[in-house]
Amino acid sequence: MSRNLSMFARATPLLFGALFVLGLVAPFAVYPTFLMKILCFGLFACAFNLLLGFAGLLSFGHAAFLGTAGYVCGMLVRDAGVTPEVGILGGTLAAGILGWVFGVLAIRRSGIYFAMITLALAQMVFFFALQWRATGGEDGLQGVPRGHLFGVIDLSNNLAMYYLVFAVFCIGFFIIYRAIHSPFGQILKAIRENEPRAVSLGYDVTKFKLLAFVLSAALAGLAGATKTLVFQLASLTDVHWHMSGEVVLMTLLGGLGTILGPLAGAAVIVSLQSELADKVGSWVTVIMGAIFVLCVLLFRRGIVGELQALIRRSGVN
Amino acid sequence: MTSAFEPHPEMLRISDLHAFYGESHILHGIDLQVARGECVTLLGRNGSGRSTTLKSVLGLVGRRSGSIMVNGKEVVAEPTHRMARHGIGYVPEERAIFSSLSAEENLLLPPQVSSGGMSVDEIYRMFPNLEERRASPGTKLSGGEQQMLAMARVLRTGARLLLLDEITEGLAPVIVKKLGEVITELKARGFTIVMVEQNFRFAAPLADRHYVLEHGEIIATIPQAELPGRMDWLHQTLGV
Amino acid sequence: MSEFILETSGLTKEFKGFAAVSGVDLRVRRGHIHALIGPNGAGKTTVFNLLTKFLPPTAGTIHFEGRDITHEAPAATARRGLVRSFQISATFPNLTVLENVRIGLQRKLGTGFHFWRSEKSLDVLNDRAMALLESVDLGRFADTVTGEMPYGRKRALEIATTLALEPTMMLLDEPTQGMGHEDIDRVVALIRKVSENRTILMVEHNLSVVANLCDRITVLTRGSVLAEGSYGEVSKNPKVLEAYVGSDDMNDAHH
Amino acid sequence: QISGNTVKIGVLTDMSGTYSDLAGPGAVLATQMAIDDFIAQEKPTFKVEMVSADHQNKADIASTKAREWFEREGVDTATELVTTSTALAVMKIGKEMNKVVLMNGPASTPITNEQCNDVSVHYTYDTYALANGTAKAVTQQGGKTWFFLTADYAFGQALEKDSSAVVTANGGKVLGSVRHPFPASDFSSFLLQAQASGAQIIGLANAGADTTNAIKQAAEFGITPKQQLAGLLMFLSDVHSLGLKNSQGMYLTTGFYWDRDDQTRAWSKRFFDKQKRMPTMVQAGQYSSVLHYLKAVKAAGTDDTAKVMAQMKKTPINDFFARNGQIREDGRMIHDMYLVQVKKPDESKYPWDYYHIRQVIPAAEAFQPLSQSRCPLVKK
Amino acid sequence: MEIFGVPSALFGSQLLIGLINGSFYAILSLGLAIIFGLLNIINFAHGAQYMMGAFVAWIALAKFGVNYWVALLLAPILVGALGVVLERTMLSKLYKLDHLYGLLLTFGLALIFEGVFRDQFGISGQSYEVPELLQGGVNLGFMFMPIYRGWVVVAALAVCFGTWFMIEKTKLGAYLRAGTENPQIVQALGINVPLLITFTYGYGVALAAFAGVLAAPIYQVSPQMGSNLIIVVFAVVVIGGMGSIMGSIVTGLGLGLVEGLTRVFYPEASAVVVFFIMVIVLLVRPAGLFGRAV
Ligand SMILES: Nc1ncnc2c1ncn2[C@@H]1O[C@H](COP(=O)(O)OP(=O)(O)OP(=O)(O)O)[C@@H](O)[C@H]1O
Ligand SMILES: Nc1ncnc2c1ncn2[C@@H]1O[C@H](COP(=O)(O)OP(=O)(O)OP(=O)(O)O)[C@@H](O)[C@H]1O
Ligand SMILES: [Mg+2]
Ligand SMILES: [Mg+2]
Repeated sequence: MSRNLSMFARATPLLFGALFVLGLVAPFAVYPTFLMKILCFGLFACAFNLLLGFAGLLSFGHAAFLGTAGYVCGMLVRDAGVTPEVGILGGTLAAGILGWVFGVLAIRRSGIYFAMITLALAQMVFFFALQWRATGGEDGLQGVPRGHLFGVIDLSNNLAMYYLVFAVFCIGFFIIYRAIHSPFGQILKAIRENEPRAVSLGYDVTKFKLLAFVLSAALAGLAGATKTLVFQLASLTDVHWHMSGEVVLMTLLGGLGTILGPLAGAAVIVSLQSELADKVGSWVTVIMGAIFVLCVLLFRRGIVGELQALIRRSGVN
Repeated sequence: MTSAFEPHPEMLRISDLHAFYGESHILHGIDLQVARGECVTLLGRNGSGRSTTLKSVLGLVGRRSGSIMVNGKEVVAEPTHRMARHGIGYVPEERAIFSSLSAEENLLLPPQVSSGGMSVDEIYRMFPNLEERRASPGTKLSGGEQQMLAMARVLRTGARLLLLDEITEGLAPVIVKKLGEVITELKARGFTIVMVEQNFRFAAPLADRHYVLEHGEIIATIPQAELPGRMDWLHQTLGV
Repeated sequence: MSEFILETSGLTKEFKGFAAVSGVDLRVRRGHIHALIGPNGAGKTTVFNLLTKFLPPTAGTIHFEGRDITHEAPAATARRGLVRSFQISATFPNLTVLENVRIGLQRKLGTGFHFWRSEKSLDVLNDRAMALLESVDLGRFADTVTGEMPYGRKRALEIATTLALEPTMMLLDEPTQGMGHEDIDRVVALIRKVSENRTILMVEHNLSVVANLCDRITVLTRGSVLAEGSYGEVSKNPKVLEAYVGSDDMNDAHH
Repeated sequence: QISGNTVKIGVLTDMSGTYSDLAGPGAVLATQMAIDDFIAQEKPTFKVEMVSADHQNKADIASTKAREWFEREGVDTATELVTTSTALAVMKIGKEMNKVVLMNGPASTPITNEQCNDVSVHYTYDTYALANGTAKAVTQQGGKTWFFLTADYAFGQALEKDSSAVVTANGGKVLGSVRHPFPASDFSSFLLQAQASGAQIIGLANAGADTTNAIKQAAEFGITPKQQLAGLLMFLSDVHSLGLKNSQGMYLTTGFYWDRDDQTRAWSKRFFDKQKRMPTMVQAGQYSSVLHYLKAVKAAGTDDTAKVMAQMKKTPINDFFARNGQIREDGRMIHDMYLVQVKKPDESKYPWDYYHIRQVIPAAEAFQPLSQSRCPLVKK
Repeated sequence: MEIFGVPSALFGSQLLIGLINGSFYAILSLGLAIIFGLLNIINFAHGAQYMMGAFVAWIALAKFGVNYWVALLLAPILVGALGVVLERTMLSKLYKLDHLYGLLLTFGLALIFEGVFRDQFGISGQSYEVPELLQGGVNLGFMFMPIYRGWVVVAALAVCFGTWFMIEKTKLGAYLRAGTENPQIVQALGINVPLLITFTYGYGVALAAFAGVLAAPIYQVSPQMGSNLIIVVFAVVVIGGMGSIMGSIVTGLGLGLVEGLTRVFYPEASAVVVFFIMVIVLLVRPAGLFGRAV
């Protein structure tokens, strides 16, 4: 078992390297906008997974961070005329601050209570986004220019945009990876396993959870802000609670608590949505619902989780 | 359920009992018989499978196979909640007092399965602490009080076969002594008792027979009469 | 430095009018192993909860190392060096034994919030962690996943983790509960070992353990102190014998 | 001249969400009918194909899909596009890729104002036409005092603001308004406030389920028929689901009613046979717009966007759907609109017999005049 | 007369309407609280089940001519039976796992139900008439009160307090509460816990369906009628203290009132007022108004 694990550990850098190269060449084979969407949602799901998979906190309001960052970035770039990287940073920061507010209110409870509270807070954000004129309400914040990165690189070129998104994803992913495998990550794990014990060892548990929450929110914001640039719009769908549900689905489908699972889940869901869009008409939600049910009942480990288990089993035999 | 003309003096017979938690195989073929009115103990080290034996009788393990006869009836295929109807009372090792119920509600919770259980008054006389704390939420009782409550709970139902898991755990000596008296009295009234005990000094004088478990198997059966002669061996295997 | 490391005065806790602890003046001498015994429901666990701030007292004060800690947060008290163990064993089941101890050691490193730092930065703690594990005889289990270990060893691990905090004083609630005799002996030896240059306050029903280990004993009944003294003194006190042992020979109460 | 000798029409609509009854599958069907009729009548030398997709009311899905269609699948025009957010997103893509965008479902006026461009046509209706048509006609017919029940977001507020202006301009008076959250299900509080105002007309500046629930509850609380309701954005599908009992007597404006004349009836019957519902104005408009587009392609002999747009704008539209139709430079297709009143249950003689047509609003008056347009393409 | 600048008649009627809406919140949150209490599952499908209750009533009337009163019984039974099937076949597989899986499963189920009904009945919904017996209204002086709404309050209160009594004051309730904590041991004490759990889920779902039938004559019967409502009801349950029976009833009614008042004084905020109150309550009492500290 432990030898297998170390085999995993040795294979990991190889795997990441391969994926990285794949990411570099992918836009020449697959439609870049589609890839960018996968990367944005992938990052969103990874950020979410940091919280659920590694800190054991189910937030049912993560759309609030995705959407808020999207709006903030959109307004900054379109109305304040800043460069895209400033827009992205601004959106991320806004999401982080919002995450801190949510966190302070919700962190005191855990499990289902936590989920409900985050859901309700996100609802407030939704109403705000709906009513505030600057967000364009139902019409959405439209016509966000992609602008010039650092004032130099023209992002209206889809390929340039793609590499920006890819870079953002890699940075976000690296931060998450690092956070999981850091002293902070260790304590997070300990808290998840036995919270009273962690308290008795002198750790201020709420602060650790709060930091995890803020990190996750900010990274979700990073995804949201980038997404706004990609699609040149921010709309209510990104703050709606369906989006919060969707990210849970992506994570669950890909493999909760696995490092690459959320990306895989996002890829599958985004592809399904775009494929199904042409074919099944009104059955989209039913199919999404069915995937949810199947995941929960049969494939709780998710795609990546099941794969890992498979490799492990074949390794043992 | 238990009439005086019942043709089976044997209250509990377990044969070739295997039990599993998920993948792990915990009991490897347990055989034991307990006649009506007897008291036996299961001895063994931590993790030897004593609690699991009791739990398997009730069907609280992942999976079990073999045969369990209660009062001459095969019950191995029956669901847990039916076991109480066969007159089995169980005091679990983790006590399982309910926090959303008051102490008294906890006491009154299990359905009466036959007449002959103790009355609430009798129980309060036996454990005055409980009477004093009767309105308190169950889990707000102290560790020992919860232990008393768990014991009292089955005495009220009229169950004739008692499976008791570490009932002296965490109790002050004064209460342990009282429990010893209670067990003696129960035996006299014809109750059948299977005990799991760490506290050998408590169990030794009460039991008619001791089963010694190791790794999910019975490695020795020691009737009370042979006990003095086997003390050294016990000491060695169990560190008693 | 006062000779008493921990002092309470008039410590009281009421639950809806029921006084679980009333007016307890407890003084624990530095370096002692001090036992808190008493019949069930006497208020021992409640006293522990008060000392470690898991419950706020209704009245009274707690001084630890001369400082008033009555209104401190639990984690702050723990950082001061007053650390408890739980009645049920408290480990991190999916971490390895070594990692468990490291969680305890990590706090002093002060990098708890450093999410940008590599895990490898924790390796500096490994030697110290191994040493702690050796001290409780767990060295060869360092890479075992904790959940798979037997009860007695988990208990030992818990103590090792607690020691990692270098507590000046440890509170142990029924440390031998649910253990076979072999494990009890192991834990008794362990407690004796770790009691060197620290203070221990323990709740225990197993009187042979108490007799064996403790320098001083406080007997609680109904929330108040009934008697205090060495084992020899307390075991002859007729009030104690009546309230706690239920017979006139303390030895009856040994397991 | 026509790329791949195929004209490909993309229908991007809400197949399953809130707007699927008024657009959705019916719009896809209408498109197919238009294509079939075009091929049968005009015998074109090029092929015509249709693709459709469900944008799930999500602007990002709509924009990805549209981009992919234009870039990879040779789609020449994206059509329908219910909900303004998806429409605006796709308009941007259309402009960028130089493809025609034909909008029937979306309602907001920015489409032909601030956000207008030269590749887009807003075909069937907009909030100005509906709200102002209703407000004006009702006020002129004697409904002088108004109270608005407004969905509290940009869209509802715009509806309220525009209609209030019209009411005042026509000698009416707005007694007040109440903003309700969106979406809401219980309107009784708001309706009581409307009732307390004593206004003759309660204007519903909301849409969809909000409107239907408000209407139903107005009947329940005995507010109608003492006070009249005016729906500022309502469709045949809403009236159908409400039933005449609840909606009788209401005023609303529509761009199309199936039972208006023989031509409309003939087409609608064909639609009904397949869809089991009568067409809404969006679905009828979808047919009309696609047909108009295809004819323009044939006439221009090319699918080049600028030429087709020019051809479409140049050709007046007169079919069963549109009377006096014409596409203006801001992309607005103007045509006659109709003020209708919902029949009482006993006036309804057969299924889907729902409306009295009370007034024809001429094309020139029905829509926002070019002189007020904020579209940069409009030369003043 | 005016109260804070609002005519007192309007004020009174808004209070009454608040109470009526509160009745819906109360029944729905009660069902959620019961299910949460015993199964430890946040039943995300509750809104869909409420919607299904309304649709059963509509279908019964439109397709089979079955009237309102029969539907009031029939819908809870049918939808409750579906709940029983779901519990047996799906939810029961999850009890050993983290409770969050229950939330996720029911979330998926809600999507499926909504999708299927949308496909079958379209999005705009259907109208259901007020039953003849309850048509019309009475003039209370300060407002015209539809008789039907009065009936809703009476029916809802009766059901809520009946349920409360059953759970807090009967032996069955004690089993339920104990089963919530440690089903295995309750089982060992001789109580058929799986049956109890199934029954409870069925009952909770039946409550939702009951509310759905009550709602059918008031709101458009549409596939989405439950999904927005349910989020508010979640907030109600959180404010009341999850799993607290009395808490959910009282909070449901109370929040209905508060919401009603907000609609008069600051209507724009009436959609968020519940969430806002939730945040305040959680700051002051993290366990909710009636919740036990966790
Ligand atoms: N729920 C469970 N899942 C998996 N394994 C279990 C479970 N409960 C007990 N075991 C394992 O079964 C074995 C026997 O346990 P059991 O509780 O019967 O021991 P015991 O003799 O009663 O000891 P103790 O003194 O610890 O109560 C142990 O190895 C234990 O680890
Ligand atoms: N949170 C609480 N609410 C109400 N009563 C409580 C609470 N905690 C403890 N009590 C009561 O206070 C008394 C003292 O309890 P405590 O747990 O301190 O006893 P203890 O001395 O540890 O007993 P044991 O040896 O049985 O563990 C008991 O009677 C108990 O019922
Ligand atoms: Mg045991
Ligand atoms: Mg205690």
